[in-house]
Amino acid sequence: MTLLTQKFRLIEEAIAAIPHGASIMVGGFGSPGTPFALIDELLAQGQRDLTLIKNDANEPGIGIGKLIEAGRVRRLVTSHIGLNRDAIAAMNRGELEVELFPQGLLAEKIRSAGAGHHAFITDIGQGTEIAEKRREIELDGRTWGIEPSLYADFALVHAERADRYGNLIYRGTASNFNPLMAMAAETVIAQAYRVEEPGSLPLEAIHTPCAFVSQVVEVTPATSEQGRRVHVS
Amino acid sequence: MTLLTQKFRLIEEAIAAIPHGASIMVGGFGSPGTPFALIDELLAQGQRDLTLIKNDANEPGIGIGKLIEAGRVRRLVTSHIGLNRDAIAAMNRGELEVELFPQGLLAEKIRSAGAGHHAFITDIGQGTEIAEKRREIELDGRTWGIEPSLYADFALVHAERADRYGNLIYRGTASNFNPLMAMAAETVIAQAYRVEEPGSLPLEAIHTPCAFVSQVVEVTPATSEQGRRVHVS
Amino acid sequence: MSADQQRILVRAAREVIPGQIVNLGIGLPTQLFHHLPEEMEVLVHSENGVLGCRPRREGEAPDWDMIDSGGAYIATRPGASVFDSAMSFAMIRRSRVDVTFMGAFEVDEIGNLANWKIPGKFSPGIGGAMELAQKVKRLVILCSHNDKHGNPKILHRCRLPLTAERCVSRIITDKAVMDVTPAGLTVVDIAEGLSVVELREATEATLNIDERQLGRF
Amino acid sequence: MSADQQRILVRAAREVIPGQIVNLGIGLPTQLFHHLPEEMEVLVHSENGVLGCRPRREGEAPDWDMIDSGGAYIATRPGASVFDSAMSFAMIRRSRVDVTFMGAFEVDEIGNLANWKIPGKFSPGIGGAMELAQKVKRLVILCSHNDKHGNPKILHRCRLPLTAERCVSRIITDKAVMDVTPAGLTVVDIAEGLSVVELREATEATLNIDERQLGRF
Repeated sequence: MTLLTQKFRLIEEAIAAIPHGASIMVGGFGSPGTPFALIDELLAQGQRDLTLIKNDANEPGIGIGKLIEAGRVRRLVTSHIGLNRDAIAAMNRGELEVELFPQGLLAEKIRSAGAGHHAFITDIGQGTEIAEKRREIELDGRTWGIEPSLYADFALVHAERADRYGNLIYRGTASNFNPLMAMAAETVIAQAYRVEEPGSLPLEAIHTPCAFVSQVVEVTPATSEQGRRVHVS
Repeated sequence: MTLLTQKFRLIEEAIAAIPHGASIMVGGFGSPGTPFALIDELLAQGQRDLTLIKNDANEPGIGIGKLIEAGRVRRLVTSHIGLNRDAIAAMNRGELEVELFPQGLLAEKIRSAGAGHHAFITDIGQGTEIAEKRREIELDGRTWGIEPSLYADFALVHAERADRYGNLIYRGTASNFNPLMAMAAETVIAQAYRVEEPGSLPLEAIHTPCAFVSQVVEVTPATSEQGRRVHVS
Repeated sequence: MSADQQRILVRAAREVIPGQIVNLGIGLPTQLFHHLPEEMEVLVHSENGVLGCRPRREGEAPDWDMIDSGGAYIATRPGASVFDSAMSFAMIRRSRVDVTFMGAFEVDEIGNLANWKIPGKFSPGIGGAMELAQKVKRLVILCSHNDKHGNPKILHRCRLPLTAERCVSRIITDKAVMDVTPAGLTVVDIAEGLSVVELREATEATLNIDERQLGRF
Repeated sequence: MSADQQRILVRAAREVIPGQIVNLGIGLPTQLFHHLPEEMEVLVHSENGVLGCRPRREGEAPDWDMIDSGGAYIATRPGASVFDSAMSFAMIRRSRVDVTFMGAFEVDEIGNLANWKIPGKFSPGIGGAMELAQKVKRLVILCSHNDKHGNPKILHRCRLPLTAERCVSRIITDKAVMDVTPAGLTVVDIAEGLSVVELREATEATLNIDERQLGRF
């Protein structure tokens, strides 16, 4: 693990650690919590054959939508790609391998990795197609599904505030998968709107303790343009 | 589940819902986070044959130490009772049944219940006595232990601040098992030093969302006397 | 919005009791948001990680960090909280959501629900529907009684891949309000101006109807 | 505190690198707290739910909500955080603690550790030792070389119930600093004034000793 004193990095340097073929968890549910700057840097650096793990595929031309469009994603583990017609088209053309999980199971598979478990045992999805794809176990007179933990080489997460040790605070619904992925990946790269000195974040308000975070980069707040593209009902 | 509008209660009324023989999770690690007022009310009301689930047994004459001393606890599921010689003596006399788990597994068994899982699969304790007591499973070429979720009828938790819907904020190391137990028990009774109007707690600072909490009672801050009795090295 | 959809929403709003925690699925159920008075003490849960959301008021600036699971910018009401996806689904799996409203492709007599996949045609993912359907205390389906070709959506048995088995409590369509009971589907209310014969014709499922007890909506 | 204990602590403090996350077990390891300079950027983890604790300064009032896992009132340093027990042990099981110091009843040649139970005599519980021992990146044992009856604690094989198998990296006693290697125990440092023969006599385990490389402490 990176020493506390060596986590504050330039974005180029942080992303350069990611090799071709890496598995990468990406925070965010829709736009909130999506680490747009880290994704853009990944796009610029050219890593390919990526496996991405993200709740959704963002939207065409936004976030990981750009990586999918550029043909850089080999496999996407996700819960829903309904807002990204390009991703659906790539999936249907066989250019993008998509593995779908119910959203709460996806979250828990990541959390299970983050907690250091090998798997968890659930009744979610029993009686549906989901159950056909997984190993089952008889326990206490019922049949349950076994859901293995989902690890990744890297996680890209977005926080509102951070300190240079890597403590993170999320805002609003931008939390979503970020704290789970921060625990589950081997190397965790966090972007934050503000990276402050240790001691400036209130103890009880820290959502992700710095022990889980490998590198912190400071980014400019996303323009409203990125937000505005999200569907408004 | 209790309606949001009906959660703010008198302590007598909240505790009166607990029957003899109930299983009760009790928050706290040492003194911080121990719901002293709720425990004292339980002592006063006389419920017996209780199963308690708590990280530790507090100390003689403090917290659940009082319930053990009064012979009201049939069974204690815990991680460590080393600071309570009375509990050790009661265990050795066969008057108190004690089930011990490694602390992190105890936390996760409760969290697993709180997340609605049936069990989780772990390598913690493999190669030790712990593994001899539990069911194992072969997965991915290794032998793992299966740890069933740990539920309870009631949880007694302590928070620093609450609102009358039951949103909770913990302080310092008083968090510990409280948020986990609040998710795992069927009925959750929370004590807080301040019970405020909805809207007064910052959104991102709420540790336990009100959906998990059944009843909230307001209590006077614990005297330093209770704190001072904790061992100081 | 059509008059039929409006009728469904007005009827659905009567299902919510002050003090409850409510989840609104994507599509028509989301619109129910606008039928819950702001002063009513109800917390709307959205599975992306917020409890206590409300629609933005006219002219209220969007907060880019606050959306619901459908991607709409929302605001919050007093008593709200935000949390991560694990916490959000723990709430669902522990049945801490009192009532969920959801759309449907198909519902059947024993309360099976299909609303996530049409093999070969539509499979954008599962989202949170599976957990919500399986674990919520009370699942109310809001959907048109028939599809756009006039085919019944209230079936004897679902033919599409299931979202969850035996999960539906009540179905509210433009034609009827039906409860899933051990004896099958029981009609509670029938739409104004519709006859029992017309309702049965528009439905594949067998309907239990006691005309003396039938409400109108 | 005895001179032997003091010697162990002074030697142990050299194991900590600025920027690390460190866990201190109950008993002697907790005292290491006082050997880490406050200006050193090290975060001490305590498994009851705090990262970044420090001893209270003289005259500093205790905060009743802030203890370490041994029950002592502690304070925090800049960069500290508090969290629940699940998060605290996730950190441990994910090996995010760089080094843990722990006491021992017995340690053996292959790095097995026994420090939680003496059947029939002592079994107050397990606490957090099992997860810490099994999962921490580097486990350093601080203990007396022999028990109060003079019996060796550094054994060929542990006889007491294990805390974890093959978990120990280094052992620091009043007599020696020993590393667990694939070839068994290798002595790194030997106490000032102690001969290799005396060390071997006080030890049940086979010790690999290269006198040319041996340090003193």
